[in-house]
Amino acid sequence: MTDTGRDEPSRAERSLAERSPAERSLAEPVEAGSLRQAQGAPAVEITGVDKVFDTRSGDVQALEAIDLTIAAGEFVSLIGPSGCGKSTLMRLVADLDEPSTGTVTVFGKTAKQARLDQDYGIAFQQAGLLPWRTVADNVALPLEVHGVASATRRDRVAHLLDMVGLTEFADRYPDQLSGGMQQRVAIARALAEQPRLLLMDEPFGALDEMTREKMQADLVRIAGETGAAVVFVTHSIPEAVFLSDRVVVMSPRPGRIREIVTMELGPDASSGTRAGRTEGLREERAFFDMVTAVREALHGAPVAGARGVETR
Amino acid sequence: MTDTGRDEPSRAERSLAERSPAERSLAEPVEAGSLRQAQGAPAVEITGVDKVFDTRSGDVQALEAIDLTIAAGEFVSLIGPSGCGKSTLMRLVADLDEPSTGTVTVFGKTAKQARLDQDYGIAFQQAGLLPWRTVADNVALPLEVHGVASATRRDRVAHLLDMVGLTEFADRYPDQLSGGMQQRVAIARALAEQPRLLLMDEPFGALDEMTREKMQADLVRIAGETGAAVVFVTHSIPEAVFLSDRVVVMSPRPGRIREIVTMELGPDASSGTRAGRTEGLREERAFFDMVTAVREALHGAPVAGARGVETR
Amino acid sequence: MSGSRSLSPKLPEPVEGLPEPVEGAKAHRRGSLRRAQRASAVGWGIGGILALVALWEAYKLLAPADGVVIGGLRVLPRTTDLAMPHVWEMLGRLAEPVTRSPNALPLWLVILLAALTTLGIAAAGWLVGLVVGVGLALVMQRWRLAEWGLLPWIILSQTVPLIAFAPVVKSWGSRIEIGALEWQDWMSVALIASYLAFFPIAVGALKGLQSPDRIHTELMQTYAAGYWATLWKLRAPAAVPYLLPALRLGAANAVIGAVVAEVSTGLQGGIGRILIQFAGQASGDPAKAWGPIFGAILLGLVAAGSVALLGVLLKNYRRNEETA
Amino acid sequence: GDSGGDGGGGGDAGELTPVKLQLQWLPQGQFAGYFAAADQGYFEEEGLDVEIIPSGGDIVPQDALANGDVDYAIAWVPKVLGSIEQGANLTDIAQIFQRSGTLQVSWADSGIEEVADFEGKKIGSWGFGNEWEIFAAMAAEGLDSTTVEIITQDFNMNAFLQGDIDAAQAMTYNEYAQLLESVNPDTGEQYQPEDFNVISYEDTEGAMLQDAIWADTERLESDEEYQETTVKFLKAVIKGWVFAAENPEQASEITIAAGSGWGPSHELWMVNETNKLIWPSPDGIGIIDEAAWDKTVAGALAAVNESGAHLITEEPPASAWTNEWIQKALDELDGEGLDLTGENWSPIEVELQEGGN
Amino acid sequence: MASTASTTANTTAVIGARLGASRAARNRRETVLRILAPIVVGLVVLGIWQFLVSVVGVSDYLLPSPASIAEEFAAYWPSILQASIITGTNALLGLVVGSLLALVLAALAARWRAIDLMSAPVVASLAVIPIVALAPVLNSMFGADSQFGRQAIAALASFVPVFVNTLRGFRQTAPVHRDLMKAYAAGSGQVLRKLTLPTARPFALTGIRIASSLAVISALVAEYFGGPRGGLGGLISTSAASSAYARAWAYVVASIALGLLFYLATLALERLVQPHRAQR
Ligand SMILES: Nc1ncnc2c1ncn2[C@@H]1O[C@H](COP(=O)(O)OP(=O)(O)OP(=O)(O)O)[C@@H](O)[C@H]1O
Ligand SMILES: Nc1ncnc2c1ncn2[C@@H]1O[C@H](COP(=O)(O)OP(=O)(O)OP(=O)(O)O)[C@@H](O)[C@H]1O
Ligand SMILES: Cc1ncc(C[n+]2csc(CCO)c2C)c(N)n1
Ligand SMILES: [Mg+2]
Ligand SMILES: [Mg+2]
Repeated sequence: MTDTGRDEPSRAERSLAERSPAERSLAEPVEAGSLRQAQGAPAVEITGVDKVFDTRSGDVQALEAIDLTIAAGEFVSLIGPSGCGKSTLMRLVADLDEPSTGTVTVFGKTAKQARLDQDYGIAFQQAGLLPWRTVADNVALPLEVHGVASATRRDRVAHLLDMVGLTEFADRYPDQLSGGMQQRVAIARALAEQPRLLLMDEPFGALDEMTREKMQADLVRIAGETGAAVVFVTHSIPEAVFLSDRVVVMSPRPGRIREIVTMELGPDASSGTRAGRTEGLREERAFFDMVTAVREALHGAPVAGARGVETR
Repeated sequence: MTDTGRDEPSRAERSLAERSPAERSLAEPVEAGSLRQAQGAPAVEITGVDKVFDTRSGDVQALEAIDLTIAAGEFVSLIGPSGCGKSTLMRLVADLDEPSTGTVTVFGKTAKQARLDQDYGIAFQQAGLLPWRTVADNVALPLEVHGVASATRRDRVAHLLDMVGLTEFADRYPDQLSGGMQQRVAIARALAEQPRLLLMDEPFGALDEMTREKMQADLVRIAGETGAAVVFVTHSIPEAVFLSDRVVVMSPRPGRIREIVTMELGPDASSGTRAGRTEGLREERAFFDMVTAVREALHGAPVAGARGVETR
Repeated sequence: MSGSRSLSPKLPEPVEGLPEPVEGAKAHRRGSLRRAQRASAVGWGIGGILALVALWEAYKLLAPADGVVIGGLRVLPRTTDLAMPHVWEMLGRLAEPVTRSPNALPLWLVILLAALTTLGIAAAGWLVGLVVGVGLALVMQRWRLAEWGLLPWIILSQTVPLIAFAPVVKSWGSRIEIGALEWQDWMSVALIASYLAFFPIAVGALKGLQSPDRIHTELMQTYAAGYWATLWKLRAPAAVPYLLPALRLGAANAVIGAVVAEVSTGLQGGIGRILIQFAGQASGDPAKAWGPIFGAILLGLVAAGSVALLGVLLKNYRRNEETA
Repeated sequence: GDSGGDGGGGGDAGELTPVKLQLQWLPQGQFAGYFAAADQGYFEEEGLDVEIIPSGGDIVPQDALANGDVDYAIAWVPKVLGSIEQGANLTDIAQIFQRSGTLQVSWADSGIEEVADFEGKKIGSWGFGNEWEIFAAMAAEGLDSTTVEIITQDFNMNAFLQGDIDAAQAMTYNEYAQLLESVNPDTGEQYQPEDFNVISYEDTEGAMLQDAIWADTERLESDEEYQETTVKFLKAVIKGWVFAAENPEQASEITIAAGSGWGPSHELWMVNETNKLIWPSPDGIGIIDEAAWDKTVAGALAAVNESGAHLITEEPPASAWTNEWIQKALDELDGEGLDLTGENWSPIEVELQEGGN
Repeated sequence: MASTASTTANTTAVIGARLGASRAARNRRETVLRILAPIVVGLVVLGIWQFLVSVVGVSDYLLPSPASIAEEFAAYWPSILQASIITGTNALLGLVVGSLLALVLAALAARWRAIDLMSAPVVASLAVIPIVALAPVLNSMFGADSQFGRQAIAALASFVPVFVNTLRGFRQTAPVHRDLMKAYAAGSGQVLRKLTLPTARPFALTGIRIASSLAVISALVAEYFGGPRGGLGGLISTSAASSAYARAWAYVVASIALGLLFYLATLALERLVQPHRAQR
């Protein structure tokens, strides 16, 4: 279904091919041909994926007919009600689970090969730090597992901790940190190997609004700097809007993609550089419009005009 | 810094004295007299309260010079960065902790007396249900503790469960419920004794956006129906704006009241009835304006035109 | 792509963990699946015992009579009939009469009767241990100073060899006469059994009573609930998941304590008595001595198992225990 | 202990004087006389309601008596001498066993033929005070307790049969029989007496007086009722032992009924061997032979165990024994046609069955 | 405004200082009470005991006074020390061997469900065998002339809690951590070293701590039922059999001290192996 370019295409470029009907109505007409870009494989390519869990109380169809392509360097958020299969989808990409039908490829390889090749970094909804390791040792874990020399490791960890603002806490243990700090350690750990693909499952769930906004800005910056593609699961519409190139809206039971909303955020944003995502954006008109667009996609229909003012 | 009145002044009355510049510019002139409510003591009156925690690593000044009066029937949200003392303030009102200096009165009595008299209901951030009790028994707990006759209890619980839409789940156990359902049970429990004051500490934190919005609407309705005053702690600006008559914005370390923003939400809302808070409101212009006003109050100054990350 | 499922105005309920409705056939299949799983667990368990039996016999067959001695230390046992009778001889002996006396009962019956006697004594000891243990736990939960003062001694108490004070207990007991109740020797045994039983119960109950989250104790505080209401509505139910394993351990300990105390005080009629009596006959009749040993094990398993049954009754109080 | 009729006898229990007798081990033929006295109604005839209390591993009979838990106790003289030195106030009122029944058994080919051969060997003992005869005998040979390795025996003779112990302690009436009831794996038949060297402590300087009836010294001096009860009690006991001497089979059955777990052959052996320790008793059953007493005291004074503890360090008080009451009992029984010295008694032949069952 | 702020700050500082002092005082008081309370309880009990025996005149025959126990303790100190070494060595060997076996078997049972299921009835049985039953059997099997039987009993007694706790520990690896290791494509050895063992460690240590007291008491009680003499258990019984109760209690005191020593040693081991214990 999606036919995202091989490289980071501008939002405008991708808009027609990918958008849902609702979204399309917002889009300006663009030349279809300009979308194709002949470069390396997309970061993630999901084709015809179903996932059925066989539980004690019966089968659960967690995902149905999922098709999704994420370009290298692209930032895609998954949003949808609880239980719609966001985490499941991400776990399929990470090869922590296997699709019941369909295929998942990551950078053109099987998901398993990508995992073995360490092509992605992952951060779970819970921080998932090892309680017996210090902050620094937690961040170093993936490097240790992959046999990175200890001096290199030390430098890298110091750099990462600096980035997430936890240098002073390097020798603390996870239980001595606040939830938000733990999340930041988990993010530093996910970034440790500078992956080309970042998988993040509600990583900011435990943060207060301000820290969250700071982390969002940091994430945008880091992803921009490293050129990593990001698959980002969230419950927060403003967060999805603020961060993403595209927002994938899912519907529950069975989990399907209801719509894919491409973000159109003013002159800066439309240029495709992530630098455009600064704090001021949150108070721009376009931001609220995109929030509303995603909200409507999520609710399944335009919010009725009877209530309140249509802002579109 | 704030100079909240000792008694419940109308929003309009207080507006000039308290409001931030941003807020002031939004306020429409309202007839002062029309809002006056000649009723008994205010629901909560906090005067000159400081709270210092004496921790292993030194003293923490959690609250400083807090003055706040909440009228009977008023809906007040507390918002502020993590650790600014919102929960602490609420705990002082609930008499779960004592102020280091200053006084807290609830309906004209000491906080302790109010607790003994069961003048308030409380819901914590976590649902805090007893896992060995069914949904119905959890809701009945406060009634049981206070020796309400079992027939009365049954009726009341049935009514409450109906109100939160969980009648079918009366005999389920908490672990058989989703997080959102658990939260609703906790809210039903908080309402069980029809308190004149509801204390809610981030009660919707665990909910996904959609469930959260539904619960917000329910809470507005219920508080309106029972005429209860509500003190509501949240991290979400839209939530605070949607729910409140006034939003108390706090600054951290030491926790102080930075500003009190009175909500002005279109013709319906300004009439003072909560019925005006419907889903449509979220997409009104005035709503976004109030969100921006609170955001600015939270960030301490009008958000600068210059981009960059707010780190405070 | 969108709207295969129309969104009702009501929100979709996230009801994970709820048993979802399944068709009868499927439910049936799953039910029998679980039953099959349980059966296979039992099967494996029996397999484990059979493996032990096979190991016993194979070792007896293959190893030298004097065992395996390395550097003067015998690291593997002797295989003589005195040390390791054949399994079939141990089992076969159970069916034979206990002695050649004309009216002798079969060995298994003697063991069963003795085991029942001991079970009764152990149950009494367990009850005393329950009362004392829970009482101590309540006191320690109520007053922290009591916890600090008592808990170290409660832990130390278990390093006192209980046979050291068996005579004291029996002697002091024999002087007690409260109204119609005259102290019986079995009561001394029960009391000693309770000494072993109370320990895990006190520790477990204390942990359990202290287990409620702050959110729950504060909830009770907001209800202005007093000590007893909090105890009854919150602490006691919260203690159940901690108390149950403690009670199970207590039951096993009560049986061990009762058996040792029977030996120690010379009480007649219980399994401890025939344990030493038949051990005394083991030179001439090695298989016979194993009967009461199996009896004692069975007794302990039954005692612990009955308490586990108690856990089934209280299953609603252990909802957040893992099923593992 | 449902032997001897417990106190709940309803109406007639009121007329009977309740008496508690503490044994020093489980019910077995060693105590056949007491069980016979109960079974044959001799105690009742004397107006007594006697409760016979067996003992377990850790109940020390003389301590139960010293604490006032019971009225009389059966115990070995050397053990009680130790207790007396620790402050117990007890009197030996009847020396039922005239001889020591303790043996030290070794394999026939072991070369251990006398106490002097113990040196450097592994010597078994049950502990619990049963080791003093060994130490006393060794002391008489000039050996101290550190020249041997003392191994605590458990309830059976396996340690000896399997060679862990060079010479095992055995009572003639019990453990020695256990050996003869065991199957010799080489022959497939029961062991024979020829397979063993047997040293009897009775033949050594270590011999000590064993089963005696002990009473509370103070009560004996001041409590007339107790004095009367004592005589009645001793009379019934004597009759019981006389019964056992004359009817060993019946006595053995009574003991089995009283809760001994042994089979008939072993029980009969035990009664018969016990009788050998009692009879003949030239001065009358229970009369304490002063020479034997003095020999026991001398042995007790000489014995030092491996932790350096002495059993006793000074002579026991004169109150430690008296023939006054047993003599009275014997006198009162005189003329009832009972053989009180066992002059006509002779042991029977008992064939031990395999396994002791 | 500025002056108000500084006044507030001053007040805060003053209040803070006062509260700070009070907290430090509270802390100190708590530490002192924690140490003092058990000592006071012990002394009170001893006092009452001594009072009953020496003033009220309860017979000190079976229950000697603390003073006479102390006297005997001093008089038999060399023998007590030697006996403690014998029993302590048995207990230590049993504890070490039993714990090691339990750790290995728990690892196997965690890895192969069949082993877990097959060992379940055997372990459950081991947990309920009284030492009285086991001792004569082990003496027959391994010889009554060696300390092996006692060591084996201490080992079996230690085995059960260590096995049960460790097995539980091996099962505690959080799904999120397992996912993490899988995401890192970590090999099974790495998973074992980096995740499974550290997760199980606190559970194993708890098991060993429970086992430490059990090992001592079991090694000691086993001496009652045969084997070489010279340990604390044998001397307690010998002393009691000759009515030397003060001496018996002196040996009992030594056995309590030995149990305490083992307990504290395992606590220290826990600190050593696990310097940081996460609060849960
Ligand atoms: N291992 C599993 N076994 C059985 N069912 C599962 C499993 N994992 C997920 N499910 C089911 O699959 C569906 C999708 O779950 P998933 O965790 O992907 O939802 P989600 O969108 O991440 O929800 P949330 O926002 O609450 O995290 C749910 O109905 C869930 O119950
Ligand atoms: N019991 C306590 N002991 C010591 N310090 C405390 C205690 N409770 C709160 N604090 C401190 O007081 C300050 C205010 O805490 P509080 O929990 O009220 O913050 P909050 O605004 O509710 O934060 P959040 O949004 O994270 O819930 C924090 O710095 C906190 O560390
Ligand atoms: C625990 C214990 N075990 C064995 C014996 C040995 N035993 C059996 S009969 C007998 C003769 C004395 O009556 C002896 C010494 C004991 N006394 N206590
Ligand atoms: Mg999820
Ligand atoms: Mg809070």
